[in-house]
Amino acid sequence: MQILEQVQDLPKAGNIKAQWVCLWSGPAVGLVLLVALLAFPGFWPPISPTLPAEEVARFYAENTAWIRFSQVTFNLCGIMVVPFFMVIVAQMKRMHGQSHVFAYCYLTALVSGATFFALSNIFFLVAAFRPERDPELTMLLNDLAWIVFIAPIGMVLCQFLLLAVAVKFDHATDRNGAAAIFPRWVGHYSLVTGLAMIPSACAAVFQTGPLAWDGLLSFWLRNGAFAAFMIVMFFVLRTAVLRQAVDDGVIADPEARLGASATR
Amino acid sequence: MSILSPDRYITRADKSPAGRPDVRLVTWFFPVWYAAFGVIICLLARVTPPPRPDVSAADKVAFMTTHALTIQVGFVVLLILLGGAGMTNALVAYQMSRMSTGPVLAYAYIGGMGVGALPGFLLVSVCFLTATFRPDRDPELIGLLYDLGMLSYNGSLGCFSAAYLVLAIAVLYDKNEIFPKWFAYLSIWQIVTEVIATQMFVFPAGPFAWNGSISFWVAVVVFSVWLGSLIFILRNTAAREPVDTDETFQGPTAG
Amino acid sequence: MTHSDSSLTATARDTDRAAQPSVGRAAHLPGDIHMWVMVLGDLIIFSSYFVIFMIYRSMSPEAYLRAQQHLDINIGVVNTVVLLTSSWFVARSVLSARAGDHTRAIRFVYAAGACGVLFMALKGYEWAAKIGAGYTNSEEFFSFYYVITGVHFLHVVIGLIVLGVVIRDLRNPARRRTSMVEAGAVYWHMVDLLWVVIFTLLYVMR
Amino acid sequence: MTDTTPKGTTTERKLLWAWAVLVLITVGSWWLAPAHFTDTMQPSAGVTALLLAMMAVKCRIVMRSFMEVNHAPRWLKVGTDGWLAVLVVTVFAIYLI
Repeated sequence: MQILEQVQDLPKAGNIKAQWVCLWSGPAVGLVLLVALLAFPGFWPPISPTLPAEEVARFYAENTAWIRFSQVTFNLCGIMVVPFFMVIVAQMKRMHGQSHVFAYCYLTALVSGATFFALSNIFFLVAAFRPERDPELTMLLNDLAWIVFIAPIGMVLCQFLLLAVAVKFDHATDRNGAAAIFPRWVGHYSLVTGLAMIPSACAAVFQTGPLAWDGLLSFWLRNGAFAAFMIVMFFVLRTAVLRQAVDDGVIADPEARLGASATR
Repeated sequence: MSILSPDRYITRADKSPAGRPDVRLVTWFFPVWYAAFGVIICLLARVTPPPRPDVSAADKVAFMTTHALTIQVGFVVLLILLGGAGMTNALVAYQMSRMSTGPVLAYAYIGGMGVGALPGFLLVSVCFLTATFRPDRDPELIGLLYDLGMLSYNGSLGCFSAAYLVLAIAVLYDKNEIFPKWFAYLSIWQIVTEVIATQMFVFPAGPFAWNGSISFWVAVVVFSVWLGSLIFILRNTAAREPVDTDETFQGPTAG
Repeated sequence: MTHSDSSLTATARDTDRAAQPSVGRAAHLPGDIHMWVMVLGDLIIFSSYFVIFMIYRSMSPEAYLRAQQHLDINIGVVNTVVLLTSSWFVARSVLSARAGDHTRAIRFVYAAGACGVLFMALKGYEWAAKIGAGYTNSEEFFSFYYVITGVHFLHVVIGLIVLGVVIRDLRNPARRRTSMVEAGAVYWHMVDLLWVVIFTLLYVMR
Repeated sequence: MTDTTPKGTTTERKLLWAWAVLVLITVGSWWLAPAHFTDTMQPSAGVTALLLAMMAVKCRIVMRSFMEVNHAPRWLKVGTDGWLAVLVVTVFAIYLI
C-alpha cells in the first residue's frame, strides 16, 4: 500500500495505516497461535473426556514442558487477535444508514469473548504447574480448562450474527449509490460460521460422541470454522480497507492507475 | 405496542415503526433476551432464587444431581445465548453515546459490563456444568464448584458498579434528555445494593448471605425495578431518535 | 442574565408567599421530580432494611439489647445533632439562594458540608473503637450495625458530592437555579432523615 | 427584594425552632438509650413506643419543615406521611410480635 505523499500526515492516512497494521497483525498472530496449537500435545488428538483421573494426571506429568510452552503462548498471544477483529468494528462503523449500534454490540461481544478465551489457558497452566497434585484436582482443572476453551461460544456466535445482520442492513439501506462495505456473501458466510459453532456448547455435557470436547463437531468443526473465517475475513477486510483508502483519497486508485498506464 | 416484531414494538402514534431500523431491532431484542435469561436462570439452571449457602457438601452434590438435567440444559442454552448480554449492554452504551457527554462514558460502560460477563455469567455456568459433568467427583470438589459458581454469580460487584456509576454520571450530565434523570438515581441504588452484597463473602447464612433477605432479595427487587424502567426508557428513547444523525456520530474509529 | 434575574425575583416572590401559611397559594415541589423519585425510593429501600432488621431483632430481643448497650450513645447523640445542624444549614441555604443572596447560600452549604465531614470523622472513630473493642460483625446485631451505618455513610459521601455540585452551580451566575439547590437540599435532608430512624432503631430502641 | 426580608425572617425563625425541637428530642432520647445504663436491661414496649413516637415527630419535622413538604403538592404530603406511618406501624408491630 503506497500512501500518497500529500496526505501522508493527515488523520485519515493515520486511520488507514492503523487499520492496515491491525489487519496484518491477523496473519502474524494466527501463525503464532497455529504453532501453539500444533505444539499442544493435548490437541493431537484432543484428550478424551472419558480419560480416568490418573491418566489425565499422567498426561500433565509426561508433557509438562510442551503444555507450558503452548499454553503460555496462547496466554501471551491469544488476545492479540483483538486488533484484527477491531478492523471489522471499524468497517462496520462505516456502513451506510446505520447508527453504529451493531458495531457497539460487536465491540462488547468481542471484549467479553476475549476475556473468556483468556481464562482457559490459565487452567491448563495451573494443572501443568504441579503435575504431582492429587489426580482428582488435576482432572478438575483439566475439565474446567476444556469446558472454558470449547463451550462458551455465546459471545463469538453473537459476533458472527451481528456481522451478518449488519451486512444485511448495510445492503438494504444502500440508497445513495455508494457500494456496500462488505459483499453480501460475507453476511451469509458469517451466519454459517456462527451456526457451525453452536453445537460445541454441548461439550460441557457430553463425554463421548461428536459433541464431546474431542468430538468432530465440538472440536474440529468449531475450531476449523473459526480458523477458516479468520483467513477469509483477512482478504475481505483487506479489500474493504483498500477501498476505504481509495475513497478517502489516501492511496491512488489502482484501477485509475491501470487505466492511465494503458493509455500510455 | 407488541413484542412480536421490532417494527410493532417501537411505533409512532399511528402504529408505523419509529426510530432507526437497526436500533429498533436491538431495542426489541432487549426484553426478549431478558425474558429468555429469566427463564434460564430461574426455571432451568436454578441459580435464582439461589440455592442455600449453609448446606453440607453432600447436600450440594444432591442439588447438582437432582437438577443435573435442567442445569445442563439451562447453562448450555445460556452459553449459546450469552452474547445477548453483550448486545443489551451495548444498546445502553449506544444510547449513552448519543448523550451530550459523548462516547467516553459509553466506552467505560462497555468496559465494565464486558468484563463483568466473565465473573457474572461465565464462571457460574462453567462451574455448574463442570460439577454436573462428573457427579461422581469428590463431594468436596463439587462443593467447591457450587460455592465458586454462586459467589462469582451473585458476588461479581465491581464490574457492574463501575458500569452503573458511569451510566449515572452520563445521565446526570446529559443535556439531550436521552434518559430521564431519575434513572440515574436508580442506577445509584444499584450501586448501593452491590455495596451491601459485599457481605455475602462474609456470611454463610442470615440476611447478608448470598440468598439473604438483604443481600439478595432487596437487591433483586431493586434490580427488577431498574431493568423494567430501562426496558421502557430504551423503547421510548429509540422511538424519539431522529433518523438522520448518521454522519454526526464521532467514535474513536469513525473515519 | 436578565432571564435568571427575573426568575430569581419570581422565586423570591414564591418564597414570600410560601413564607406565610395562607390558603390558595400554589403548591411548590422543592427540587425536581427526579430527585423525589430518588428520595422516596431510597426511603422505601432503607425501610426494607429496617423491617428486616426488626424481624431479626424480634427473634432475640435480649441479645440485641445487650449488644446495644455496647454502642457509644454519646457519639450517637452528637452525630445526630451534627446532622440535624447540617440539615438546618442547608435549609437556610435554600432560603438565602431564593432571596438572591448567593454568597450567604454558599457559606451555608459549606457549613453543612463541614458538619457532614465531622459526622464521617466521628463515625469512623466510632467504628474503629468498636472494632478495636472486639465488637466485629461476627455478632448479628453488629453485622446489621456495620452494614446499615455503612450504607448510610455511603449516602453521606454521595451527599457531600451533591453539596459540591450545589456550590459549583451557586458560584456560576449563568448556572444558578433555585431548583438545583432545592434538589441537593432534599437529598441532604433525606440523609438526615434516615439517620434519625437509624439512631432510634440501633441506638435507643428497647 | 427588600420586601422579602421580614417574611424571610419568619421562615428562618421557624427553621430555628424546628432545629431546636429536633435537638431537644434527640438529647431527650439520650436518657432512654440502653447504652446509658450498665446493668442488665429489660425490653420495654412502653419506652419503645415513646421512642418511636419521638422518632416519628422528628421525621415529620425534618420532612415538613426542612424538606419543605409543607408547601409541596398534596401527593408528596400524603406520600411522605404514608411512608412514615407505614414504617412506624410496621416496626412497632414486629417489635410486639
